[in-house]
Amino acid sequence: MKVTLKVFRYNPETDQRPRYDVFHLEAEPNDRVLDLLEKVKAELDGSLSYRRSCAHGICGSDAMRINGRNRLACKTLVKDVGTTIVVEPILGLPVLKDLIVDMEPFFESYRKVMPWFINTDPPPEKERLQSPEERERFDDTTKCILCAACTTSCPVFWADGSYFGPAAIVNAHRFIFDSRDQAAAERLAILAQEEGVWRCRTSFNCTEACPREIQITKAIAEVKRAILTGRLD
Amino acid sequence: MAEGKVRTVQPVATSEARWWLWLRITGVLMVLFVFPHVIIKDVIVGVHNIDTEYVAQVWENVLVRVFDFLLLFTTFTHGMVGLRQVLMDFVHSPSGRKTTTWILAVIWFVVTVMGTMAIIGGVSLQPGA
Amino acid sequence: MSDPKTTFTGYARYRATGQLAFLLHRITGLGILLFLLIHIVDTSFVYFAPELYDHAIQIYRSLPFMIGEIFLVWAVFYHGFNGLRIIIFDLWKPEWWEKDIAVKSVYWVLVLSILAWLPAAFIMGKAVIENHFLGG
Amino acid sequence: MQVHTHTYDVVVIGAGGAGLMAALYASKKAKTAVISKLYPTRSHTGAAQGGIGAALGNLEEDHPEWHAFDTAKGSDYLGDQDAIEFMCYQAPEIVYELEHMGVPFDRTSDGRIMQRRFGGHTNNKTGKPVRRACHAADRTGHMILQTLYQQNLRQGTHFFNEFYVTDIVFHEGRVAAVVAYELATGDLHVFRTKAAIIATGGFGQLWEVTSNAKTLTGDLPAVVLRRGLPLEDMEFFQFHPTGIYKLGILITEGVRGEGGVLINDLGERFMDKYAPTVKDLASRDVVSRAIYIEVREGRGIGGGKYVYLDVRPETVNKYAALDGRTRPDGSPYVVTKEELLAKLPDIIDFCKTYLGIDPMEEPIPVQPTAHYAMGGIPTTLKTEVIRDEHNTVVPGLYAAGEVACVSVHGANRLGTNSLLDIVVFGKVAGKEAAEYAKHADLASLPADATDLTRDQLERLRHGTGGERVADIVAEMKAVMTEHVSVFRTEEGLTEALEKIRELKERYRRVSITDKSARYNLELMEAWEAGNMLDLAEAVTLSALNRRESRGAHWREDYPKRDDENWLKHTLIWIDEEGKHRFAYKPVVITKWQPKEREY
Ligand SMILES: Cc1cc2nc3c(=O)[nH]c(=O)nc-3n(C[C@H](O)[C@H](O)[C@H](O)COP(=O)(O)OP(=O)(O)OC[C@H]3O[C@@H](n4cnc5c(N)ncnc54)[C@H](O)[C@@H]3O)c2cc1C
Ligand code: HEM
Ligand code: SF4
Ligand code: F3S
Ligand code: FES
Repeated sequence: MKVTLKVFRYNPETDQRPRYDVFHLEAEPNDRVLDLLEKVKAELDGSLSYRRSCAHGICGSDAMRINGRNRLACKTLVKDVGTTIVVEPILGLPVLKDLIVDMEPFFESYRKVMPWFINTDPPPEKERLQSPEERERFDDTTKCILCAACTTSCPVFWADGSYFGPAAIVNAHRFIFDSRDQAAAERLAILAQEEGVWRCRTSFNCTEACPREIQITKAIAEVKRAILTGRLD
Repeated sequence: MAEGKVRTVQPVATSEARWWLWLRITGVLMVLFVFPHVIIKDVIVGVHNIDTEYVAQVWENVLVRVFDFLLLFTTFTHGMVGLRQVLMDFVHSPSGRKTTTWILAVIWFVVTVMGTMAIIGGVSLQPGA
Repeated sequence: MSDPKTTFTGYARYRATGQLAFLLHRITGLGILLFLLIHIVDTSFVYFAPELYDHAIQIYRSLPFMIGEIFLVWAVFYHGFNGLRIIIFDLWKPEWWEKDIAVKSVYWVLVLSILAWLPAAFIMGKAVIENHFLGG
Repeated sequence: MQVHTHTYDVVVIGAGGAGLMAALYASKKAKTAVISKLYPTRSHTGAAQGGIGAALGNLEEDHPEWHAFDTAKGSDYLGDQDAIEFMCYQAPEIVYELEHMGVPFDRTSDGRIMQRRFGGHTNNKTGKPVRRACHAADRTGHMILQTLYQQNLRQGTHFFNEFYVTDIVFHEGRVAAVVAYELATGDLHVFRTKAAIIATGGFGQLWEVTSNAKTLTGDLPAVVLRRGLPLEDMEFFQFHPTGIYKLGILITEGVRGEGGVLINDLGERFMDKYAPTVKDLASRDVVSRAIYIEVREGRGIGGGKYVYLDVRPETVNKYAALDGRTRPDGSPYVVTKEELLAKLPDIIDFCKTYLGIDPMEEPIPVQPTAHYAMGGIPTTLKTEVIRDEHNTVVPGLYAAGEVACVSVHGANRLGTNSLLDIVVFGKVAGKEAAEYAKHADLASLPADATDLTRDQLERLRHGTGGERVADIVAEMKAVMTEHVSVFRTEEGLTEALEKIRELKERYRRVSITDKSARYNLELMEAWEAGNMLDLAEAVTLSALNRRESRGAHWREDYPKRDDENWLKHTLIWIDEEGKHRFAYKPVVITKWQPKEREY
């Protein structure tokens, strides 16, 4: 089938302002949008720039706006988006070149929620015990690949770049509800601040965008509840 | 594995949390006031049947005045807190946020007091008296 | 890059169901607030300046205002129902913030608000016609 | 190109599991920088699904010694047994260490780390599969990678992300500096350092169908080769039996561990024939060859190039009953759909996304996929890189993880042993390098430190020959897939070699369109292509050289293992003119004399 691929282009070294390039390609319904970009890069315009690595949705490199919605290019098939495909960079982070955005503000928020396991008791000789139910409690939020699809789909984040954003909250949630971790109180205190969970207006774009199908808004709601009640169940 | 015991921490109360909760508390309360008010005034009675006389007549019942006060208080507080939430998305500096909050508070106060005075004072027949 | 331009680009061009609910909630909330502000002030005229009150009511009786009022009623219904949805999910049922349920609930609220509004719109529409076109 | 200079005690190249583990240990004692061409969490360690091997014995009897034997046997006796024993005896401790760092392993009902079966791991008394793979759903690698990155953040390790290491500079045989290209600016950075640890993973991109990321192009092995150092055992590259048809995306062995079976066009479970005891859980080389033979003999599905992997609950239960498989408590093994869904969520998601099929309702079309480099940069047991067959070390240079060859995997790696390898030897590398840096001084920096990199990049940037990188890479992949994969012959390999050399020639005439400094990915991809060509040549030459069949290296013209002549490691050097040289290193044998492998 024939597809029309319209791609956002911007090279700060040569362009005054962004433009859209249009490519007409032959594609299979099962092709990934990433395959189309690779084809353009290989055959039509080598200067098209975007990040990618694993090509099967597990590294989180290629989050972009495809037909107006954040997705991973490697996890989106042509048949799912139709024959006219518009590809643009994710919103809310500075565009550096074509589809490449500056990820630093995103990782900065991530680092702020202490996304690391903390347990200061001397470790036992073997594993710390945890029941399957306790393990299941935070399973969903362990799936995050830090692709930023969620945070850059969030209307609050577009307006307020200092809002920690859903990805940071998801990663805090992963530790707050881990029965082995001891720093839940500190993390909740951080998230209770001005740019924390209370900025979330349950807009839900994040959950719809997450390529790992993490129930992000639910996780945020659980964190809100934990802050108000102090209960970590 | 701590069988059956819920892990707990000290709850953290911040002002942002209180704004958030307040929107929800007033939200629930307003259901009692806003829907009846809108349905009665806008739908059943209609603007063509409302004038000073009508107001004077319904306010003869003190309960209506109490109702209207609660209506005024909950909706306007809710609305102003809501507006603050919206503005906080766009105003980022700590000083800007503080100023915005204060301006809203002043508007809130003035308007609420005006409304309350009207409800208490009722329809005055001598203008300005 | 968080700035008003990005934000409004996002509001206008991003495609998602949740955002639809969010935008409608925000617009209706602000719309109602604007009306409420005016409404409190003009109602207080009954005490401060009764003659102005009747003048204000006169304005409300004009055609554009009456039509606007019909939409205002929808806005209240929508904002109220959606607000209740948010409150219930947030305070009692966080587990309903799950993709299937939450996305469906957005549509439910839309449908409900329209259903509740239709009879009201009908009655108010009738008033518009009677007062403006039939010269009642 | 502007040049920036930095000074460190230890520089870690690569931020996958191996690099991050090394960094965690090195940065405790020495001023350490981690340079990675990807953001750390995007490293391919995150793709590892099935589990990490350790004889914890949480569900049934198991011993590190059994693990070591299985590994030695799996390696077709080419693995160095001192290294194998070291790794397998370290395994339980390091898995506990990971758990203490926060890795959320799945749990048994009594709260301990959950384990599952995996190909080649057996109870040495009965020969039956044993539960040895510790797992976190089917995203074990993801969890390990995230946890290690997080612990590094906690510790304040210095990261240089999206920096491509293009060269290592030596002074009088010692490491003097690491040269890197910064993607964001196009600037060059010279990291003067006492020690460097190479941890850049594999190079599966040499083949068309691969489970490896597009960025796994073997840059550092190529750099090392260019700097006159040898590579070891390059002929041994593992093809994983179950990649999604055409895409190569991996379907973990865990699927067969949970009871999935391979089925041919006749509806037969054909692994019965090839490995009567462990059947579908035979080691990877055996299963990949079995699939190739089925396909070649016309029993691929519909005569095509693939077979089915069937994990529908009915099928699993049917064959589990036939095999007399039981649960740890002795009850018969019966699975439900829900159980499988919980254990294999990502796999099911892959199938739905890319094939549009639900593996609970339909079988999955699979074919072997290029997966893992057993060979690589030769090191000692202490991860020191060596320059010759006498184990002469290169002072200050270390390598760990998939890029290195210690060698624990020999001719064929067992599943779950790579995650183990990267953390065990990553840790050793981190400690050793920091220790070395404590006593060493900074080597002086040669004046021409950035020359080679500049040369390469400028040539590519200004090339006018009109050759397209994408064409060259595509042709290389095609010939590697055709002749240098599961089955090999003298004829095919020779043809491949000629083709690769022709491509190398054409590569000199490459031109690119993007001339900008910032985020010039076209330039870097062209540079990576050069590395792949060098490695393709090394792999093909090594494969041509080894006239026997062993593990993953199967020569149809020499179908027997030949311990007399070939129980040894290959080292290959290729010089600037493309002339190559081989030398050999004996295999270390401690306990287990080579035997015929049976599963
Ligand atoms: C799909 C899949 C499933 C697997 N499943 C399992 C399993 O279940 N169990 C198991 O034990 N093993 C498994 N493996 C194997 C195992 O995951 C890998 O061998 C292992 O993760 C390699 O780790 P590493 O740290 O050596 O390299 P990687 O994780 O690949 O990291 C390489 C790093 O090097 C960096 N790098 C590369 N080139 C450069 C350069 N030029 N300059 C700077 N940085 C550079 C990259 O940015 C990256 O950070 C699997 C592999 C795959 C592909
Ligand atoms: C009928 C009952 C009402 C209910 C149940 C209700 C509920 C809510 C809730 C729960 C929120 C918070 C949304 C969030 O945090 O995500 C909210 C926000 C808001 N409400 Fe209401 N509300 C009601 C009536 C009103 C009225 C009458 C006004 C106008 C005066 C109003 C104005 C606003 C505004 C401006 C916001 C902020 C919107 C935003 O942040 O985008 N609401 N409402
Ligand atoms: S939560 Fe989902 S969308 Fe957000 S960064 Fe993680 S994987 Fe991406
Ligand atoms: S999109 Fe944003 S507003 Fe909340 S629910 Fe998600 S974080
Ligand atoms: S390329 Fe890795 S997620 Fe798409």
